[in-house]
Amino acid sequence: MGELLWLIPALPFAGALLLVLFGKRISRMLVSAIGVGSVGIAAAITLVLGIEFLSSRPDFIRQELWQWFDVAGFSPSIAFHLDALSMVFIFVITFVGFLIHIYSTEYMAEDTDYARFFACMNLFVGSMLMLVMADNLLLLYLGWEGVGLCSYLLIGFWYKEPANGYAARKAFIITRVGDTAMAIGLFMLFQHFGTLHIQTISTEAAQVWSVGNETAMIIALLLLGGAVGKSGQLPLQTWLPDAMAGPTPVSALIHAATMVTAGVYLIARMHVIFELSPVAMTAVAAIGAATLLIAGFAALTQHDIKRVLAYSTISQVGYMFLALGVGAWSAGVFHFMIHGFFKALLFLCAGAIILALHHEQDMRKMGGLSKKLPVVFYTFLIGAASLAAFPLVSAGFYSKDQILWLQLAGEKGNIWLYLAGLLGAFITSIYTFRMVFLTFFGEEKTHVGHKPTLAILVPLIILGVLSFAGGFIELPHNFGHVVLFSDFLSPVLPAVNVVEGLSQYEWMLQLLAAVVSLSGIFIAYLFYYKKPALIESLHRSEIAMALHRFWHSGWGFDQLYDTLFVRPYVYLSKLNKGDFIDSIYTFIAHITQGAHRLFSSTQTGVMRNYVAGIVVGAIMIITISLLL
Amino acid sequence: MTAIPMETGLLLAGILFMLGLISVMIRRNIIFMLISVEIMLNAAGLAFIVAGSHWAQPDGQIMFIFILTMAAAEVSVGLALILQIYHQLKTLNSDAANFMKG
Amino acid sequence: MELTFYIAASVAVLATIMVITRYNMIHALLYLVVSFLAVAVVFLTMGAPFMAALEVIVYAGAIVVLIIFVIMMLSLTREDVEQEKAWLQPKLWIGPALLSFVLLAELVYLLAIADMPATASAASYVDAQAVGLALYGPYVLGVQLSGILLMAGIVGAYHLGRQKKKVIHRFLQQEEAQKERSAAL
Amino acid sequence: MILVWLIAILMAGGVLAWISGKVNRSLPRWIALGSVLAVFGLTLYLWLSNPAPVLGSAWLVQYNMPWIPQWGISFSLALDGLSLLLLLLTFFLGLLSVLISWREIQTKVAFFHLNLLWVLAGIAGVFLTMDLFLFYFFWEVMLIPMYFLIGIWGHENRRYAAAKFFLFTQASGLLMLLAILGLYFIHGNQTGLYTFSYFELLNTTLAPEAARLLMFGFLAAFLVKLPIVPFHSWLPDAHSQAPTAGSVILAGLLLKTGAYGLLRFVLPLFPTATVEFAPWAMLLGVIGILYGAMLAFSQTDLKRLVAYTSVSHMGFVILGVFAFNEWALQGVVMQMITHGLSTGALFIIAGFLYERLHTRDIRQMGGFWSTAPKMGFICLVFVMASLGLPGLGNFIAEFLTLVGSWQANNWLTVFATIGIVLATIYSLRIMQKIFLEEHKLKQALPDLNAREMLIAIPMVVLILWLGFYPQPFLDTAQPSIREQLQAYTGSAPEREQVAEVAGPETKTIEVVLGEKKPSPNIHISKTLNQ
Repeated sequence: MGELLWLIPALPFAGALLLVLFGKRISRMLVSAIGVGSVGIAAAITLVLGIEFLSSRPDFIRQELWQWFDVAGFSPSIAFHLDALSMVFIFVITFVGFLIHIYSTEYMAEDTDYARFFACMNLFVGSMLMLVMADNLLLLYLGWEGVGLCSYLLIGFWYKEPANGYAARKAFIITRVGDTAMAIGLFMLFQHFGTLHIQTISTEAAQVWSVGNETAMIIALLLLGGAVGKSGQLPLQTWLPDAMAGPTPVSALIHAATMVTAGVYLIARMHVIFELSPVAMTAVAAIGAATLLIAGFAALTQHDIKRVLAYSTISQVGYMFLALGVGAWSAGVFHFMIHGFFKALLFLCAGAIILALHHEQDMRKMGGLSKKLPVVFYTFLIGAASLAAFPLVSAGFYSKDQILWLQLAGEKGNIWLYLAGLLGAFITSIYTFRMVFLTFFGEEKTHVGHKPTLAILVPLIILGVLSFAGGFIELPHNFGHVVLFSDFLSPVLPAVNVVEGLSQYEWMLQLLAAVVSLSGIFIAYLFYYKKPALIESLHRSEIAMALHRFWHSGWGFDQLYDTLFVRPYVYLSKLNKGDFIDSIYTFIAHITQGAHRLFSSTQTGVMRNYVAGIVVGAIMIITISLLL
Repeated sequence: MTAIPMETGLLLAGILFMLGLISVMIRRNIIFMLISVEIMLNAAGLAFIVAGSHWAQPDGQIMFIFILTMAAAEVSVGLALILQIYHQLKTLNSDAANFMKG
Repeated sequence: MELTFYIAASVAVLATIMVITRYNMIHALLYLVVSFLAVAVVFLTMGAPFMAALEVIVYAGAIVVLIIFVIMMLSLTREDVEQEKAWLQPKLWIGPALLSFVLLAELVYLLAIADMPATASAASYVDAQAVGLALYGPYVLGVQLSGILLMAGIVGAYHLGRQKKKVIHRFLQQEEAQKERSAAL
Repeated sequence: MILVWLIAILMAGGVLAWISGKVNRSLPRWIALGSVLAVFGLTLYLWLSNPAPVLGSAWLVQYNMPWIPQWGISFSLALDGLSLLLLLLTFFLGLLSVLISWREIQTKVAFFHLNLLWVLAGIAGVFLTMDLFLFYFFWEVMLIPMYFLIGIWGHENRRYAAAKFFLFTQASGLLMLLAILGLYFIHGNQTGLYTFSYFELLNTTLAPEAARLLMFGFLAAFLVKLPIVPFHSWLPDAHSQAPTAGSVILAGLLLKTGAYGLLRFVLPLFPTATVEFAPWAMLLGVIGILYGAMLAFSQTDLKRLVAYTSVSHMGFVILGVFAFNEWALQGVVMQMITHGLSTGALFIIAGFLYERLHTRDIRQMGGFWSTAPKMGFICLVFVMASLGLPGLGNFIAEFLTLVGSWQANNWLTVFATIGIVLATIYSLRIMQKIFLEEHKLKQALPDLNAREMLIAIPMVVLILWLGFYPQPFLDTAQPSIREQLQAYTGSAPEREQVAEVAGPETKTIEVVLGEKKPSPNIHISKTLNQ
């Protein structure tokens, strides 16, 4: 068992390589076969491995391919480490990835750069798998940067539009800022442990450092910096909405299901370090809470359906951070998985709609699509219900409920975090159903062109089922008490310590969450379906419009960073284009030239002057010698 | 044979030299400049003769012979140069030959 | 003898003044001959008869004749005399004269302050024999060098004096070609 | 003897190529190709055959012959792992330089190849020689042909660039000559043995003041060559004006001679003075990283842009050299190799573009991906390499350097790491301006042809190899790096009072290093949390 492990990332890489080398020369069929097939086989292997893993339940499987390098004891390997945590991630990556690949064969069918698209997608899947399977942090960093690269390439996939290129660079650079922090964290880890091997660090850290250690805190915060960048959390969240410039399957795969949750993976993976530092834990939770609120409000005001989903992703990842921040590791990972399903589903549905409406993304120009695109409508509804945590029948309800519950019940949680989460849930259901009502109800505003066929519909249906049923593997203990998921993760991630004596109030909180969710849906119904006049009246209010503009621009973060960093940097570097240090040397050269001109002007070419010069010189010398 | 004071002889050499020098400085005609240089050379030779006669040694006269040789060589080369300059520039104006001015 | 010296000296000075003030080159050269002859007389009074002879032969003879030949080759006209007059403006004299007089004054001062011994002997006559012995004795190297110098002078004069076609340095060739091209256009 | 052959073949090949230009126009190219291939083969053979170390040290091959014995000058060559790697790089890039000039150079072909081969010979000599006089000699040998390469076959402003290059390097080289002579006489006075031999001079004991002055003499030459801000200003001009082969050699090799000099001479000769100077040197390195990156961002001339990225990348070199530990030095060696490849490749791409468009102005480019995807892909690889993407060689280099420098100085390392973000900014700008956006030109840009692919593919393969399995290179360099570090093993850890960020407890972890290869020279006992 485990010999096949290396194939999981290797297959997508091989697919990418093949497509890069031969993509231009082979038929589209073959391109799809390679692109989809490589991920499909990887998914199949994952399934096989998963079944074996579940049946034998080892702590982990390690496979070393070769030693990367070895310098004075710094010897990371190209080695894979499979445990329950990476299993969950691999599962989501390969399966959701596979479905999205299938979907892409139809979505991208008209595109001229078909092969390039699949090459990048395969490369992404490979890198992402590398990230979650890495047994040391350096290899993780490789995957980490690799997905960044793919994200860059895919956001800027339609490269002819400068705005897309801008969004792509923005994404890369902003995540790179976080990566820098993470890299420094790695330097510190290496300095203290002499290795970057994750298991070694995890075991040694707990022995070396006690809780509250300052070094551990700094390392944890630096790693958090990396996670924040990659996961689009405050304060590095601004790249994610712009990243929607890429094709929709990309948004579904990279910017919803997998890459943006890399931060979650990192924190969960390094949970030992985080647990050593309450400050860092609080920071994680606080960032999560702040982000989920800010992104939620921003999502309320977006018109572009993909931007709504992007902000929603930021917000949902915020929930995951919230969970991680209170030590509810498995709850965070659970929400990651469920979110992967329903958010991919929502994006894919959005993609189907966009494709049907001739690349129209503005929700104000949509409407009444429930009749025209029934399958899309129902699957979208499932996804939306899950996102809005519709009580009992949606997977999102269970995952989010668990997080909210642990905010109060977990010993690191507190009431403010809970309230933030609750408010976030309320906003979530408003903007989710605002989307539903605007898109699918009301009158039809744009003609429906392309009707989705099987390649689009099948992934939608599968994801719909998963978004609906995925929640039932982990049910609260007051009904069902299914703990398959957290059990599965328990060898890797410690369970959260629950404060005693609160569990009898759990149903009240669940009820509260249900009410909040339903009332959000009701408000959306009221404002966007039943009485649009209410919106009109809001539009007339100055304050509401100002708030709308503020939220619409994502709380002004873009402008802030623009004035704080981008403009000064660009200004300074443009100012210094000619390199002022060079002018120092030019100045020296000018002095020399000036002296040259001065002295050479004495060479008049008139012989009499030279004679006169000789005479004057003779007089001077004689006079001086006489005077001396 | 009454000796002439050396100062007088040297003064004469000095005056002749000065006259040649003035001429070199004011003339533009390159042949005149050559003539002036000859005057100066002659004056220098005179100074040697005066000094040699003062000490009753042959060395002064030998120096004069060397100066003479040098003057002869100088005049021949100088005149050849003048001819060249005249052919190239069609003038004897020394100021016209100022291609190497800075 | 003293009187001879003073007369010859004044003739030399006057003739030289005439040389440097002439506009006509031939006139100047004639005065120059006079000046050289006067200096030859001075040499005689100084007890150097052989040098006097050389002065007459080489300076007054060979050199001046050479210059005259060149002047003849250049076939100078009245215009050149006019040109010389135009070049030789009176105000030009001031600076050089001033400089030269300063130099002369310094010479006089030096001569005045130097305490020179009286003439070594009355018989300050040095004959050609003594000169010849010294020349081919201690100064033989100088004679050789003079020979080389004369040789160089001859070769140089021959080389320079030849009428050649215009030769342009290779650095200037391109420039020249460009000039021609632009002229052609 | 094989070492002499390396230099002799190149020099003779150069002369032969020059002469053969009279016979046939393309003969010089073939002769140059043949001689570079020959030396590359020889070096490769040396690497693969792995000769046994001589003298029981890091040295693999040695050659010694008296040259001017009266003054203690000998023709002394020696090869260790560091030189071997750099020679490999030299001849590999030399090979590419011959190939890229195949079309580009059409005037004075024979003389071009003479200069090209002599530059390579000079560089090889610099990497091999163990006699300081000879070192200076080769230092000049590589300078003068380079001057011609820039001055004759360069672009529009070539005279200026060539003169600037020459003046900077020559002036700083003369300072080094002074320092060499100073060392020579001090050593002679002390021991009575007047010699330029590197091995003898290593044993010179120097007064601190003298050591400092001599070190600055050496540093002058190497820092200008490297180059380090504020001595970098010759580089953008020289790089942007040189022909492609010249840029490749400049960026790929000539800069490396500076780094090599630091490693080979400055570190072992002046151990105490360098330790004193280290924080300043590292500061200069960091300034270079940030300043170079910032300037690179604003350039519109593609070659100039790449030149400034070199300034930025070379900052890592000096940062690593003055961190005095094996990680950093290995990182530096890797950086030398990978930077040679990646920047060389970027210059080559700039050359390809220039051949097609006759401009280096990136404002006139754009959208070439649609017509030249192969070129775009290769450019993408090297752009990613220059921003330090893991999986490509530059990442290993930068990461090791930073890991090493972190041990020496935390805050400077933090700023150096920020340099990586800036590298991202300028690197992506290259990609964006040239290959993305709308196609601006009327005519389609022809994609790479077979010859150009032949140049590009090996570089891609190499940079990937270096990224995923750099161990052979690291192993080759290791003994000589330990050799250079010998003087520091005692003093370095005390200096590393790095724990500004550490907590209150004191606990010591003995990190056991390299079980397979015990490393006596590097023992690291880090005191945590002081």
